[in-house]
Amino acid sequence: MDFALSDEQQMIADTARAFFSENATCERTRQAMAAGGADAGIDRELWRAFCTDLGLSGVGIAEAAGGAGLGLVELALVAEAAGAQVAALPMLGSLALCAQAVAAGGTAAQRDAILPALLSGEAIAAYVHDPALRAEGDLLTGESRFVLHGGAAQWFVVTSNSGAWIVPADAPGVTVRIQTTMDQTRPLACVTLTGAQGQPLTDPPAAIARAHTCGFITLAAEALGGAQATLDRTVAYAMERVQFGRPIASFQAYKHRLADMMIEIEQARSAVWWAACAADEASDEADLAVHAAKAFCADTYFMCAGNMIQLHGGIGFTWEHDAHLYFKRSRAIMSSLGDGAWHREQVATHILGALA
Amino acid sequence: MDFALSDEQQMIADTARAFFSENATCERTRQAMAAGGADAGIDRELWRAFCTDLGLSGVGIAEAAGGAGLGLVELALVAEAAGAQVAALPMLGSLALCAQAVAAGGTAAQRDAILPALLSGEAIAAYVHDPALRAEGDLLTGESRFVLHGGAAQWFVVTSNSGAWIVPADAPGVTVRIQTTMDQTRPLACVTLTGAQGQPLTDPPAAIARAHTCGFITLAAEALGGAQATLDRTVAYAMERVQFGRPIASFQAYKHRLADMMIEIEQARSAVWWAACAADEASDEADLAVHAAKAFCADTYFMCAGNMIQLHGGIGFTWEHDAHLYFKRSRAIMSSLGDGAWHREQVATHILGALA
Amino acid sequence: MKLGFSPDEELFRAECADWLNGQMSGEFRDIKGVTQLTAMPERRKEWEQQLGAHGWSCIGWPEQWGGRDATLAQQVIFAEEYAGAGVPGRVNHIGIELAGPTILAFGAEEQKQRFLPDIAAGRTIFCQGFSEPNAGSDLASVRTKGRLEGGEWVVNGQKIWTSLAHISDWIFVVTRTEEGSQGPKGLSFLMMPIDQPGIEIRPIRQINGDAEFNETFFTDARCAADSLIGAVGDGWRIAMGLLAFERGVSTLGQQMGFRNELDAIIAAAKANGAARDPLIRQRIAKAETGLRLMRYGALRMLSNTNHSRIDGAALTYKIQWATWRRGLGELAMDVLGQAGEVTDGEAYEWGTLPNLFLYSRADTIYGGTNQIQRNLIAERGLGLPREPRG
Amino acid sequence: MKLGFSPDEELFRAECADWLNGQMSGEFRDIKGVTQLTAMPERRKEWEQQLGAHGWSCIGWPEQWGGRDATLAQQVIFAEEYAGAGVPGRVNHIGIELAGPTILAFGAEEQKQRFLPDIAAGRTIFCQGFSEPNAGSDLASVRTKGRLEGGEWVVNGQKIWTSLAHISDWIFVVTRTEEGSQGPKGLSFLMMPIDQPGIEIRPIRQINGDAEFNETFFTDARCAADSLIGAVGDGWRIAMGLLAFERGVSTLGQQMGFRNELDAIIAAAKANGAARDPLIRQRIAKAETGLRLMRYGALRMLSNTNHSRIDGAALTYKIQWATWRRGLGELAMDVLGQAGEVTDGEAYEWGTLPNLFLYSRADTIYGGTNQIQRNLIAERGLGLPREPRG
Repeated sequence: MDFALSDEQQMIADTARAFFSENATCERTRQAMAAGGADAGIDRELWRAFCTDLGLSGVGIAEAAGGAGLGLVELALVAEAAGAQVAALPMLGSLALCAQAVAAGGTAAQRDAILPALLSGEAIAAYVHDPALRAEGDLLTGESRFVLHGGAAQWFVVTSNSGAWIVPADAPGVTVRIQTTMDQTRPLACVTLTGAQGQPLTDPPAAIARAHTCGFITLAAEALGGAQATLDRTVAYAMERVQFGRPIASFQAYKHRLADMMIEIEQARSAVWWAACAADEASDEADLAVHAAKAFCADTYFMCAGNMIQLHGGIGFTWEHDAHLYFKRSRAIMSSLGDGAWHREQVATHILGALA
Repeated sequence: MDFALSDEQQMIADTARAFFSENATCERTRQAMAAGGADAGIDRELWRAFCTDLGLSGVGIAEAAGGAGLGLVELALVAEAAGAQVAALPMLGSLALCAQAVAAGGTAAQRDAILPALLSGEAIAAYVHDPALRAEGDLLTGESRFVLHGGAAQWFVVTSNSGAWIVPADAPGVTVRIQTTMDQTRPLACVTLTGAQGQPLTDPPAAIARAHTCGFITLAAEALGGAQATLDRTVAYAMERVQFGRPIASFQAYKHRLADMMIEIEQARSAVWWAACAADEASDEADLAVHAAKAFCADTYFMCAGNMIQLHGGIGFTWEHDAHLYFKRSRAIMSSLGDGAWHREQVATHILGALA
Repeated sequence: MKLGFSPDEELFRAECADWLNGQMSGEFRDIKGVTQLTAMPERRKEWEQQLGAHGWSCIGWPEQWGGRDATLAQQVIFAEEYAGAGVPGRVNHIGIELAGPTILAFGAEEQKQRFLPDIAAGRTIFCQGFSEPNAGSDLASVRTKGRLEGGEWVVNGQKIWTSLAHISDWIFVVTRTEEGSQGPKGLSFLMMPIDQPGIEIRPIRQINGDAEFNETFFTDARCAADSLIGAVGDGWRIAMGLLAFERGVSTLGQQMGFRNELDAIIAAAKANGAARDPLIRQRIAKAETGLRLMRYGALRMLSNTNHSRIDGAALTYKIQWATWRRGLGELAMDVLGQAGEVTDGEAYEWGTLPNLFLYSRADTIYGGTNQIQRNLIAERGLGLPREPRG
Repeated sequence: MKLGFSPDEELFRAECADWLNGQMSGEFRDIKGVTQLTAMPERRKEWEQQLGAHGWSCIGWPEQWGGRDATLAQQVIFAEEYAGAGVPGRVNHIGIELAGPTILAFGAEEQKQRFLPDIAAGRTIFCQGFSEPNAGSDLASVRTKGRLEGGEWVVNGQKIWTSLAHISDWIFVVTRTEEGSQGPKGLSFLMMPIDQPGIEIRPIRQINGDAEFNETFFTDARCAADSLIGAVGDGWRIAMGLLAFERGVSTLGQQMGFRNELDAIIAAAKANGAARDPLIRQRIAKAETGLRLMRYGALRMLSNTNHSRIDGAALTYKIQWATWRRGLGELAMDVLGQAGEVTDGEAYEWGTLPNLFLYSRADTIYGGTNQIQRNLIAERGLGLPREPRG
């Protein structure tokens, strides 16, 4: 029992942090936000560099399946670093959801066909979850309005509550409608399947469970990174900005608000480590932990990002300032893959049994 | 349309405030708390003075029924003043619930038999509500564990969801068990009826509706008075108490906490006036208003009383200091006659329809 | 105390409703239901003039200046019917609610004659120049300078958050007219025409993609010597008085806008099933309660004729509504779910509820942040020690 | 990073459980499940001695002083099993968790020999004398005076909030030993025997009717010259070090008590149907999450061997648990409903959950109020400017 990062884990965290703060600058994020169509919200050059130069795209996927090995603690450290910069990347959808689902529940042939392209960044996959999906054999009919990076995907991993398929984006019966999304670094497309042919995964429950676990942890870790960044930036601003003849950081109410952010963030860090470590160790607590972490970290991020705007005053709600990037990302994380109330209800079900 | 107190209303408010601050001192309240048995939580001398010398016990009951006339705005002003002193009186149970129920739904004979004794303070009545009450004819079987001042009552007004009866406390089949109550100024007895003979009121719906409206408004107004008192006392303490070489009132975080109390209290005042005035005018909003006011004011009081303890530091949680009297009363108000969630659900039902 | 309206007042209500509904189904049907403050500015200036022409522009003003000497109850009724008919917000709200009342209270007779009829008629649109980049919450540290030169005031400096400056005709500006003065002393209050070479307006794009606010630069900008309201050095006193007007009857109109927003949330919740979620029901009940309490708080504040004592309802009103509305935006998004985060088309433009969510983050900042409001409440309302300046 | 326990550690767990459960079903069955800190003091002193006699009193201490040199994992395991077996809290927790570690860290060899074995054996019960009536949150303004006189320290003054002083043998006291000194300078740290004419203890009755705390008056109270820990004037440094021990492994034992409280709420909710209320379910889920995060925060803090950087988990821990537990008390009452507000019998004595509700109001006050905690976090954790003294 040792709840601290190992030297290797610390090195991964440092490497990822250095990479994203150097490369995922807000200028580049804003360029990706301004791009339209299929490239909306993706910094292609950053994605290439992340997948190939940095070589951390396969973290959390077994080497046998073509991944980099390592576990979800390491995945979380990478996601935290990306989240701190609000990086405009398809990491959540293409890697944490789709690649993980295929690695956990696909055939060897499916893995070989897809994972190298996803892990190298040459192709992007998007995750389509529709609980009401109808499958006649492997002909799929259904819709999701909220498919992350759906406009840029070559493949979709389509799941219902019990089945999982791969569907090429150019297959007959697949329609993709690009929308404008509040968080422009997280574009959501509307994907409609009308009798589209799917290639079934062999172990849908394993695929879905793994995708959701990785998705929840990735969101929680991104939220942690984002929340810490809002605190760091707001502290820096508060030391500089003078009002009423004093740096605003010297006002006690301001100090206490920042302290409240730190209190939540420290808990969020415990939550991410706990969830990732419990999942890696397949502990009994793992499912409770990932739901708890997703809900807690999303709330923390939203609170912190809202405070970032508030504590910057007028400049905080301008387009020019970065605060709104954090704020919108925090909202996107809150509503992605189940909102806080749903995740807490899952926690409650673990403790109290299902709500009749 | 004029949403200010009239001169007469202002005079009633001033009179009530002067009476309670002079007579309902915390020494006397503590004596009443220390009393055991039937007198627990009742300052008998104060009750006599309130009912006879002050003559405001009949406020909100028509003169034709033996009351003092006037309306629920005036009732609220009196309850606010009593609440500000955490006065140990059976005002809520004996007057706002029982006397109002009998005045609204009793026969002339019932009114004549009971109201003079209740309004003069010679007798006390307690309100027993049991949704699961069984009535075979007028033989009543049921129980409530939370009968306010039940140990001191000569009569019970017993209600189910549809029926209402008067039951003398000494009738066969009536058992009263005295309990210790967290708020010792609001003792709750356990009353059990086993085939006890009730005298039915003629208009149970009118009796129940009036009792609940008056009860909710009384609780809201008491909460307002209590909350304002916690703020006033905490402000006074903060100006005196020195820590770190400064009056604690000069620390911004402390100031802001007090400001937050004032913000809620001002809304609570609007809530009480609105609810009382809407009920007096039989406005369409009246039912929504009384539920909203009960929930809002109870929450406000609890928040303020909790802050009073916190902002007094160590002395705030001693028995010797009055803060716990306010705190316990605020908790008693929260849970009396339906908790906040229930009242808000009633508000939601007005807006959204019933929850299927 | 009385909440109901008299039969005469109900007649007045019918008159308001008739005229407003007639306009919104007739000549001005194209602006019905518009909520974004920057949308369709030209048509909405015409609407200002239509209001003026029919005597509905500022009914609480004296008849002499284009008003109707309306009672409080009448003003309440008009505000309710205005929003109920789906009429968009006033692009000249600064003129009607701030500049006009300030001129009425502090202006000279000839200033009243010059400005008030034109404001009432919708011919002169006003904006305000208070904040500066380094004086966001701290009006007393204003640096924009005004000096008298050749019978004119010459102004240099920069204002920020000048809402709607780009469609306004005049701006009122707090300037430092006493060289070397500090803090609240030495400030004066000037009315300046915007269309002149010395004034440049640059829009500030906001979180919601819209640009309602501006930076306004003054480079030897000029106005006539008699454009100064009150006396030289009176600026602080007048600015403080003006902020009190912000808590006037206009709050009721603002609340009717909030009513429409909450109704849109309720409709969305009923449509998508969120209305059956007990958690959402609690939050809607709280929002409804908060809105009602704002209404009755405003009526208390407006009915309070005893101005000798501190008016707690007025002092706490700004933070109350701002905090409530920010929470309303969060509720809106939670009711909508992810559907609130997408919109069709390529433009970054949002419907009423997502826009509410984004825009309302500004509510707790402009016009005195929540932090400043709490200082004011603590110091003026509770008599606690003042926050020291550095 | 690793959360699981090794097979050896699981063996140790079984050993702990065996012994503790044996005691709680055997000789000490009468104290099983007691939660109130003031209940059955004599039996619980015997329990301290039983723990000492079997080497379970302070397993993290060095073997030389009565401990077992237990690893962090073993300490975690023991704390879990201790609470899991329903063993009541330690009446000598101040001795084990504060006084002992302080003596270990700052004491002279002969002081270690004099005190540590007796503490470990449960023969010496300690309490602490930090707060004073006018120095609640402000330790630096301590006024209690100590002077050296005839080879003894003579102490005069008053302490407050001395928890369990009435059943303790020794008290450690922060005194001002340098006449005329101010603030953190000139303070010293003394160990004093309680049973002497110069020390008078008066109980303070609390909100829950119980009297755990005391006022302690010192009137020419005496202790030997070598009862001073560290050097004269070192009091501030030692007191600060001691407060750090409060965030040690003992937090895990405290958390196990919280676990029992939350479990009691869960059981009550299942019993009375509140567990089917979606609002209560959300709150229980939040409480459960908060408790888990405390556990993992504590493990982060205890696993953090890199003491050169600021430990955010440690710095935020006090306000986190205190706020959580205060909320837990409110949740408990909302689950119980009015049933939580009554108790049979005439005494003002409360069961676990109502008592939690009342007592937890103190959690956010003692040991540094939430306000003080936020100052510390802002200043030490975030580097913001210090709050000025008046």
